[in-house]
Amino acid sequence: MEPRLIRSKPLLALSLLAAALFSQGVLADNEGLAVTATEVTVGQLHSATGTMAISETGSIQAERLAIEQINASGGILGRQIKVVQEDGASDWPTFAEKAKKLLVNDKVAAVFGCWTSASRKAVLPIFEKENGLLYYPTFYEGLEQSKNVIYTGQEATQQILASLDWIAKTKGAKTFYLVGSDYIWPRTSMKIARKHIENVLHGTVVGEDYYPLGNTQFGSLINKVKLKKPDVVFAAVVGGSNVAFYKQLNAAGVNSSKQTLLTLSVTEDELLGIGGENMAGFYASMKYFQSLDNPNNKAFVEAFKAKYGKDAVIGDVTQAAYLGPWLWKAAVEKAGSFDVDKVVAASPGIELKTAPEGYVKVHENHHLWSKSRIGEVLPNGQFKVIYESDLIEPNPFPKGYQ
Amino acid sequence: MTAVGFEMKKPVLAIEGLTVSFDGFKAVDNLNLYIDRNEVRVVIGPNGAGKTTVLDLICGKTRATSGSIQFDGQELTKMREYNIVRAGVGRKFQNPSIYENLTVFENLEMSYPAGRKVWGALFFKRSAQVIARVEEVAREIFLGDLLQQQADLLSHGQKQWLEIGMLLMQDPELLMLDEPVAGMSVNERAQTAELLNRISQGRSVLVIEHDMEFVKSIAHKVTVLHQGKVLAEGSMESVQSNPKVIEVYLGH
Amino acid sequence: MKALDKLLGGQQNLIGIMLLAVLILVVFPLTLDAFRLNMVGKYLTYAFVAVGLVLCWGYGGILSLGQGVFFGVGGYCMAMFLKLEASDPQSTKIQSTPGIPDFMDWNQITELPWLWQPFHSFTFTVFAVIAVPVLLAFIIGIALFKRRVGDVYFSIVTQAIALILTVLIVGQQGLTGGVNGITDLKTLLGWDLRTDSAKMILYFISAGLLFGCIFIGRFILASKLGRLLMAMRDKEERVRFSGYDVASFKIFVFCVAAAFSAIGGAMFALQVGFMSPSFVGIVPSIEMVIFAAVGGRMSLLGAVYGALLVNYGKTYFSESFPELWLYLMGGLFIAVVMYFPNGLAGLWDSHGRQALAKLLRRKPAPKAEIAPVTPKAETKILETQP
Amino acid sequence: MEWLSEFGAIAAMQGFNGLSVFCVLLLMALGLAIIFGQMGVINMAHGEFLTIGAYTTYVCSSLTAHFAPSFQPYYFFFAIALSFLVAGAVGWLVEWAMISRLYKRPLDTLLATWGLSLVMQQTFRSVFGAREVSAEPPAWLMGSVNFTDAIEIPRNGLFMMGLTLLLTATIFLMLYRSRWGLQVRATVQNRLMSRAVGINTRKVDRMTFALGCGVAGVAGAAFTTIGSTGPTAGSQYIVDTFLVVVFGGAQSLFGTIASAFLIAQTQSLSEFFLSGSMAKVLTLSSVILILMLRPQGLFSIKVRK
Repeated sequence: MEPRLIRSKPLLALSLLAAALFSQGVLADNEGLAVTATEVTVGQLHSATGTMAISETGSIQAERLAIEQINASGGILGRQIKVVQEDGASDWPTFAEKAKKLLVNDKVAAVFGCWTSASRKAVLPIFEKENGLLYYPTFYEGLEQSKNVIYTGQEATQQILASLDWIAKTKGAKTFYLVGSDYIWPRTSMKIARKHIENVLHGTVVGEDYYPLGNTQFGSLINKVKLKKPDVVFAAVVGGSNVAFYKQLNAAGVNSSKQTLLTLSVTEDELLGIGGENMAGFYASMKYFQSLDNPNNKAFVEAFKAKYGKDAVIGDVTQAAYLGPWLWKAAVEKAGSFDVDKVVAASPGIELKTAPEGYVKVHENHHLWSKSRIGEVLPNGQFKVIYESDLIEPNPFPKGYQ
Repeated sequence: MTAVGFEMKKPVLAIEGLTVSFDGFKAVDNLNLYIDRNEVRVVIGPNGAGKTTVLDLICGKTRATSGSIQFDGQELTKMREYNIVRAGVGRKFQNPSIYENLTVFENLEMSYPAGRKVWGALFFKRSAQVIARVEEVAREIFLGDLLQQQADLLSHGQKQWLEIGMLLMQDPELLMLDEPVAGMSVNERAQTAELLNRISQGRSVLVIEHDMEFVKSIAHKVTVLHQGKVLAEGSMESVQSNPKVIEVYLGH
Repeated sequence: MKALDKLLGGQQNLIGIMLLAVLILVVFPLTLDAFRLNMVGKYLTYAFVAVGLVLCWGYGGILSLGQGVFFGVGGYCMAMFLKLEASDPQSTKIQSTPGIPDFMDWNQITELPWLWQPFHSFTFTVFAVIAVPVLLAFIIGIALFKRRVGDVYFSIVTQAIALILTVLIVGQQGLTGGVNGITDLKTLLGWDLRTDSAKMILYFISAGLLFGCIFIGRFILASKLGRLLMAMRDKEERVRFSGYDVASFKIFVFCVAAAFSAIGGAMFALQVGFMSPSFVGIVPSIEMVIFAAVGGRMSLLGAVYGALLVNYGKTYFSESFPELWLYLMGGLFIAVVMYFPNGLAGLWDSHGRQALAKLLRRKPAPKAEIAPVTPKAETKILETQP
Repeated sequence: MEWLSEFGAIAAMQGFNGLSVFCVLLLMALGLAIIFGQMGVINMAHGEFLTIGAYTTYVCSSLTAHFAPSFQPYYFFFAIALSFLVAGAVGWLVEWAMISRLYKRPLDTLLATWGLSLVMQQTFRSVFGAREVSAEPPAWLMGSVNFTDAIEIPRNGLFMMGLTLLLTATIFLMLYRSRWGLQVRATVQNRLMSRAVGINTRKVDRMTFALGCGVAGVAGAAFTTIGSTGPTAGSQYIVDTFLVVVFGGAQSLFGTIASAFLIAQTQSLSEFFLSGSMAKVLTLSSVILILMLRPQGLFSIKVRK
């Protein structure tokens, strides 16, 4: 690897002085990272402000919790973890700027962060250029694989295929209406879903619609759904639109007694804003639900509530974010070093048997082996888990679905 | 209906059948008006008679509902404002409308009829010719000594003159003045009357004014407007003795 | 002689511009590390927009709330070229269709769309960076100014245009990269943009272009056209009835502002390495107005300081006080607008200059570049509302 | 044949959808029509006043659920009234502290109120958290009314319609039939003259602004039944709201109503045939196009200027 501070051009010699002035007195070890004998610095990069703060708050909290727990149990390689938190402010260039700051100025050993695909795409070249390490928690569209990123959420096929199979089998669904917010994740997800519905399930897609992010009027869409009478509405609406969508569906009398609906984008976090009563009986496909019944999860939920209050809710991404620091710890310990290249090399094959979702394993392609689950929305804002798949191999570049 | 016909040589300005209505209210109603070269015409009338609206219509600020305005053989009702100005119509507003942040010199220079298009203005040069012309006009409007004065420091009367001067820079064939002596001292009025008589040489002047003494001192002919129509027209004396005019002015 | 003096805005402003040049060309490169310098470089790209806004808003009275549109279009033109260069068949061989940008491949596009074809040429790209936004501004200008859409209406319509363009870019993701934008730009004509030396050179190019724009702005303001702009802002009717086609001057200055913004956008894409619809929308567009307002809407140099300061503040406060920075930003905007309508430049003129003069034991400076924004100047907006 | 009747039912429901979008737009725009239309103040924080109403409703809902569950079916009326008062009070304060000093600089008000909207958003975030919250609407508002087997009309849509009608009528009466309305209109036309004839223009301004904000608060309360409540929820409405008012012709209340209706129907109809994104682009573009043809809006009063 190139050392991080390249000073080859004579023009830059002058800047050395400045760099010395600005360096933060960090005693960098020979790996070029902010690691001292007692401390290792990591970065946390989420939106604490702006429109995405709604979604990213849970991730911030979960990562903090995991880091505290690791520190309480003795840290990593004898060092306590120190966190530098940066606010991406829901603004992609800010993400890029802060990512660079974390890697270049703070010399963090790993970054836990990003939520939207857009923010990840904005920071990705920086992580690759500066050879950083990012743990990315959100379920996303796939079509990406980077040496410098570990994806702790599900890629699209993991989330979609099993759930479609399940709904086709248990509900005998043949016709589908696809609806999403207008950006890459819903569009890619729907593309995969359509291929699967048409080629594997031999069903038909009777409608496909995308609405701008932040759209709040779904009356026309609801009427279209009523007209087409699909067996299943397959939804990936996000953000504030999500709330409007389900409230208006319910108000228009489209509820679970009349219509089967399967969503990819509603976790416990979103339900808080939507209100469980507005979508009771609908289904969501996730790898994790707060109500999951296993000892790991019970301990996790308890610890989370102890720290953030008894009303705190935990969604899929929150749990995936919680995995990040633990996966990193396991890889660092396996590698015996904080060096990014060594940690990356050690990552594939890392297992986490203590994961709240049960069990995960890092794949060669930096995604996780995980199970897919279907939860039914309960009026109290929780999910009842009614189906659980086998462990699914991550496949970010699915053949036949592109 | 008062239709007044003239069989003189072709008038500079010929308004025929001019009508404009605002939401059904006819501010100017089937108006006919003809102005000759070298003539100073004063339009009088009670408030709301439509005097200012007539000026607005001529200079294109307001669009006519019907009728025609012929100026030197050009139909003004369809032309854009700046083309009307370039055709030779200059108009002074009721309240002095000058650029207060600029000096007298710059105010006059702004109206110099060159550099009127974007690129022209960008590369406009203050040539000796421009300076000479500005100084000439400044002397004419009694501001020859105040060229470097910031315009907002001028007295009200001087501002009125400055605006007239800005029009003179364009050397218009038809000069329209809306209440040019409002707010002026007696002395200034006399000077303005003299100014108007001087500059009406070689052009036509259309004035709206309330001050009858001033009107007497400049008008060649007077038109009385009432409710958007011509009530009377002729010499000051004939108009003043017209019973219809007296009734309108003195009221019921 | 006089013309040159005027161009530089007199001795006082010559000093001002020298100071700024020293700050940007000497002080920053010497004291900041590569990362911080790159950030300043990014702020400078916003300064282009702010300088344009001084011309069209401060002097012309045209408040455009859609400058992000031009910044974005300029940036997208540049990003398209860079993306094509980054998407050569070799480095995209894992795609189903190698040789096209990755996001197109994800959207099942198998052939480069015609809109992208000309962006293989660098010459065309440089031309398009300026020409496309200017053409857009020209069309918007013709449509709105010729029809005399009023000041406030103009602001709101430009805002709606910003919204439309954002929705379009996000919706046409096969063509534009959608909400993610065009990312992962690597090289310019084979020159790796991601190295520190490249960033340093780009920084100086940005600074040079920015000073170019300031000089163009100075030239415009010093010409008769500059005086006409102010005259139009304060007495539009008088100008119109002095034989000027008011709309054409507004269109001109709007186009100039658009061109400046577009250069900023292109430099942004080069320095930051991506372009996304988040620069096109309403929020960034208003923020750009704020840069100009904080710096001083009547001062070309002030706009640069405004852009630097507000962005630095944003970075600093969001790093140090993530909870508080929106309060601080909001408070700053309110304070500037309410109490310092001439921004930093106004403060400098009313206080700083004298203090400096005293310090140097010289007579206070004569006349400022800044003509004060008289509240009177804007009352007419209220009055001419129907 | 069956297909035909179904088509009729959908057409009816789609027509109703257009009407409910109309109500939403009109509710959003009414407050602004007063503030921008009558006073010429460009309030970019208008969306945040909506949000105040939404959060007030949320607080009412939580308190009801906590302390007086039996009151649940009726709390909504109380919440609407309280939203009006809270948003109005904040508006009153804002006018006093800020707007009143900027009447002569309308474009500056735009910038200052945008700063205000940032401050308000962060306040919401600090007080209520970054997450979205949900006010539980009373049960009688949920579900739909079945007119025939095929035609289902959402109840909250009907409620919204009633509220819009009531609010519009009240504002209309206040503006055009009351002494206060006369004072407002007089102040708008000639501030100096109004002052001279003994109108306390400061008070009129303050009351007008507060009223506009209060109406926004009511709209915000109503929107909790159809949309999200979060710190930035209000900002999603701002452009649409301004376009409605501008498109209608700023000073005409009737214009605002007509433009809300036209925009809503265009949006609703095009959404049915196009994708949501393209429908939005189409609607906004046609509004701008028509604004070019009629720069003063649909219903401007032609006067000598």
